[in-house]
Amino acid sequence: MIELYIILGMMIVGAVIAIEVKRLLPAVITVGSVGMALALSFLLLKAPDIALTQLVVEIMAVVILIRATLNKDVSSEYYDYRLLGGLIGIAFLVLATLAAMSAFRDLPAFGNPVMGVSWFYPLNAVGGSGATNVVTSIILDFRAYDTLGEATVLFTAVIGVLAVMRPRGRKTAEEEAGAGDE
Amino acid sequence: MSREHSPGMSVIVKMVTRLTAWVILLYGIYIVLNGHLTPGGGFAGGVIIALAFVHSVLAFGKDEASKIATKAGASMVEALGAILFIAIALLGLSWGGFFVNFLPKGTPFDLVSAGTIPLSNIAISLKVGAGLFSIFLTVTILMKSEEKK
Amino acid sequence: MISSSTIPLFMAIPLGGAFLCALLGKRVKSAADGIGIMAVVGVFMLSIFSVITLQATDGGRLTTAIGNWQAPYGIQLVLDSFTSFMLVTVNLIAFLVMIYSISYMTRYTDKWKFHTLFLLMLAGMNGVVITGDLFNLFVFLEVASIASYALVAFGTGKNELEAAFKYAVMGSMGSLLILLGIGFLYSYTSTLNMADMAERLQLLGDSRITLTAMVMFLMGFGLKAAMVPFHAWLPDAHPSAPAPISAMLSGVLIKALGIYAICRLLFNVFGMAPQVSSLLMVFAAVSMAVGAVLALKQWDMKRLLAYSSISQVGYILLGIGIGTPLALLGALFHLFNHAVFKSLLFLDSGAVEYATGTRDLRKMGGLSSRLPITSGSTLIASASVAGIPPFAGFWSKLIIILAAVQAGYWFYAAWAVVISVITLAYVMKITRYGFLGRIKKQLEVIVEVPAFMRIALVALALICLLGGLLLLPGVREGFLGQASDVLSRGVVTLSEVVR
Amino acid sequence: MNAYLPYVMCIVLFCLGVYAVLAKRNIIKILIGLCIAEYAVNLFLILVAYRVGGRSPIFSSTDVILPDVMVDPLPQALVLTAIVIGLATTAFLVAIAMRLHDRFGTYDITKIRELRG
Repeated sequence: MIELYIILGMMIVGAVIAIEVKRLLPAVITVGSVGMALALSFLLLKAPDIALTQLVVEIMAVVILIRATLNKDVSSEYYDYRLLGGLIGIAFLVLATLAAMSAFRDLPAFGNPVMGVSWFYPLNAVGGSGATNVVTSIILDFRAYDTLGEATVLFTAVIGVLAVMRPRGRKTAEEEAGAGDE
Repeated sequence: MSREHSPGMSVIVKMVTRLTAWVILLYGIYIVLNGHLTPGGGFAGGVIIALAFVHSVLAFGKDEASKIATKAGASMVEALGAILFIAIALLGLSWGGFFVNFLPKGTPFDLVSAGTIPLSNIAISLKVGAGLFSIFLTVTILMKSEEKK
Repeated sequence: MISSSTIPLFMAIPLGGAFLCALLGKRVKSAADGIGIMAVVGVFMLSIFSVITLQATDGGRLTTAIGNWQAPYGIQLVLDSFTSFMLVTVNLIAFLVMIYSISYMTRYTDKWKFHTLFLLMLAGMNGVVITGDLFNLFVFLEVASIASYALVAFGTGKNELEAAFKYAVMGSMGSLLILLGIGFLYSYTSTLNMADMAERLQLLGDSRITLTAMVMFLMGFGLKAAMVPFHAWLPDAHPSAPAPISAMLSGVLIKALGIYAICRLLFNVFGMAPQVSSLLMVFAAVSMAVGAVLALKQWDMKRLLAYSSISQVGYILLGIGIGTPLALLGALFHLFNHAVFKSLLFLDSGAVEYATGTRDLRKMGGLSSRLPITSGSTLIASASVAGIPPFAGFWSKLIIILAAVQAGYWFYAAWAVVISVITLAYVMKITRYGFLGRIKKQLEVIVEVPAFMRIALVALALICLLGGLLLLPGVREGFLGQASDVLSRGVVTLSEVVR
Repeated sequence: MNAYLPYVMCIVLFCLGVYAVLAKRNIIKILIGLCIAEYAVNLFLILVAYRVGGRSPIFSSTDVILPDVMVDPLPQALVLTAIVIGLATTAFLVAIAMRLHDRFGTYDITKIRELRG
C-alpha cells in the first residue's frame, strides 16, 4: 500500500501549499490538484464510482472557484492571518491529532472492515435490485431515500444561489405601492 | 457580429470545442446509461453533461452559448428530472411502498435491467446536470454585470 | 388516520410543494402563497393526527421501511411520541409563520424563491425528525441547513450576506464534524440504523471511539443548536434574516437540528453517561449566562432576542442534562414554549420594523398606542419569556428548576433562578423602551400591520397564554409525558423498534 | 501503529482544513479550507471501507467475483452522497463570496467586518 501513503502525503503537502500560497489562483488550482489526488486514492482504495464522481465534481468546483477569483484582488498581500483563530486552529490541530491517535486504537485495523450490515448488499444486489454495480444498487434502491435527500440538497443549493444572486433583495418604496416607508 | 469580435476565446479553442463538447456529452450519456453495470451513474454522468455545456459556454462566451442552453431551459430540465424521480418514488407506492423497485429486474449485465435503477439514473442526471449548469450560469452572469460597472 | 405507510408524507408534502413552487411560482403570481399555505396546513394537520394515532398504537411507535428493505439494511422511518411532539412544534410554528409571511414578504423581491426555500427548510426539518437512520438524518440536516443559509441572505444586503457567510461556514464545519462522527461510529459498529447502532454499542461496551464520536456530535449538533462555545454565528444570522425566518430559525430550526438530534443520540443511541450529562449541564449553564448577559447590552431588538435564544436554549439543555423524567418533561415543555414565544417575539419585531422601519429600541417608544395588537402580543410573549405566572414560560422554567432541586443540583437551580431575573431585566428593556411611554413625534403616523400578520400574532399570543394547559392531568400524559418518556426510557434497540 | 497510519494522515488533513477556516482572513482561503476538510472526511469513510486485497464492489460478466472479497460498498454510497452535498455547499458559498466581493470590494473578512460597521 506504499502508493496510498505517497498519495496521502502528497495531498497533505498540497493542502499546506494551497492554504499558505500568497496568490489566490494558484491556491485554487492547488486545491484542485489535491482533489485529483483524492480521486486517485479512491481508485487505489477500490472505489471506482467515487473516484469518477470525485474527479468530475472536482473539475466543476474548481471551475466555479476560479470564476470567483478572476479579476478580483488576486494577490493577498495583506497580513493573511487572524491571530486568535490561528492559535485556536493550531491548538485544534494538535489536540485532534492526539485524540484521534488514541481513539483509532479501538477501531478495527485499516483494511479489515467489520461489515456487520453491509454484507447484505453484495449478496442481494443482483438478486434484489438487478444492478451489477453494488454501489448504484445501494444509492438507487436500498437507500434511495438518501438519494432523494441528496437531489434535494442540490435543488436547494440551486434555488439558494438564484436567491442570493438577485440584484436587489428588497423592493423600493415605489414598487411596493405605498405600503410603509422602507 | 463578425467572427473576430465575437466574445469567447480564440478560433482554435472554438474549433476544438466544437468537437470535444460533443465527445464529453456523449461520454456523460454513456456513463449515465451504464450506471447500473459499470462505475458511474446519475451523479457522475450528470456532472459530466453539465461540464460539456460549461465547456462550450467558456469557449464561445455566454451570449453565443445561450442560443442552445439558457437558464430557463436548465430550470425546466431540472424540474423535469425532479418530477421524474419523485414519480418513480411515488409509483412504488402502488407496489407496496415508497421507492419500491417495481419494474422487472431483467438479466444481469443487460443494458435494460435492474428495474427502475436506469430510469432513476436518467432522472438524477437531468436534475444534477441542469442544476449545476444553472448555478454556473448564474455565477457567470454576475461576473458580466460586475465588469460592466 | 396515519398509518405507517404515510410517514414519508411529512417530508414529501413540503418537498412536493417546494418543487411546485419552483415550477409555477415564477409564472403564476399568487401560486406560491397558495401552495405554501396548502403544504404547511397539510403537514400541520398530519402531525396533529399523528399525536392522536400514537395514543391508540401499542408500543407508541409506528415504523416504515422505505422501498420495503427492512432495517437495518434499508432506511427506516420511525414515528414515536418524541417525533410527533417535534412535528407538532415545528409545523405549528411553520404554519403561523407562513400566514405571517404572506403579507410581510411583499417587501422583498422574488417571493416564490422565499416560499420554495421555506418549504425546503421545512422538509429538511421534518425529514430529520422522522428518520431512524443516522446518515439520512445528516442528509436532511444539510437540506434544512443550506435552505436556512440562503434564507438568511435573502435580503442580499451587506449585513445579510456577511451574516449568511459566517453562518454557512460555521454550519458546514458543524456538518463535517457530524459526518466524521458518523464515520467513526460506522467504522466501529458497522451499521447506520440508530436502533441497531444502539444495540451494537451496548454489546461492544464503552470505548474511546464512542467518546470521540459523542464529542464530535456534541460539537456538530451543538453548533447547530448554538450552544455557547459555538454560538458565534447566531447573533449575526438570526437578526439579519427576514423576520419570519428569524422566527423559524430561533423558534424551531436550532431545536429540530440541534437539540432534537442531541437528545435522540444521547438518550436513545448512546445511553446517557454521567460524564456527558455533567458536561452538558456546564455548557448549558454557560449558555444561559452568556446569552442573558449579552442580551442586556443590545439595543437592536432582534439582536437582543437572538442572544435571548442562546440563553433559553441553555435552559432546555440544562433540563436535558439533568436527565430525570421530570427534568426532561420540563425541557421539552420549555422547548415548545420557547418555540412559541420566541417566534412570536421575532414576528413582533418584524411587525414593528414593518410599521416603523427601525429595529433600534432607542428610536422607538410608546408604540402601544399605535400598534395595539403588536404591543399586546409582545407583552404576553415577554411575560412568558421572563417566566411570569400564569404564562406558559413560567411553568416550564419552574419544572426545570424543581427538577434540578429534586435531583440535588442546588447550584444549577439557583443559577437558573438568577438567570431568570436577568431575563426579566432584558425583557423589561424591550417593553420599557419599545412599547411604553410617550410616542415619538415622527412615529405618530404609523399604522397597525396587515391582517395576515395580525392573525399570526394573535394566534401565537393565545398559545402563549394557554400553553400552561398542556400540563393539566390528562393532557400532559398524552402529549408531553409520552414524548419525554421516549427519552427517559433510554436506549432503544432494533428488536424493540421492529418487533 | 502502522495499521492506523492512513487514518492519522486523514485526520491531519482534516485539521489542516479546520486550521485554514479558523485562521485565514481571505474568504477564498476559508473556502479552500472547507474543501480540504471535506476531502478528509470523504477519505476517512472510504478508508474505513477498504479491505486488504478486496475487489471493487462491481460484478463482472467475464470474471467470477465472490461477494465476500468485495470492499465495503455502503460507505462508498455514503461518500457519493457526501461529495454532491459538498459540491452544493461549495457552490452556494462561492455565490455568497462573490456577492460579498460585489458589495464590499474585497475578500478580506476582517475588512468586511469593519466596513459593515
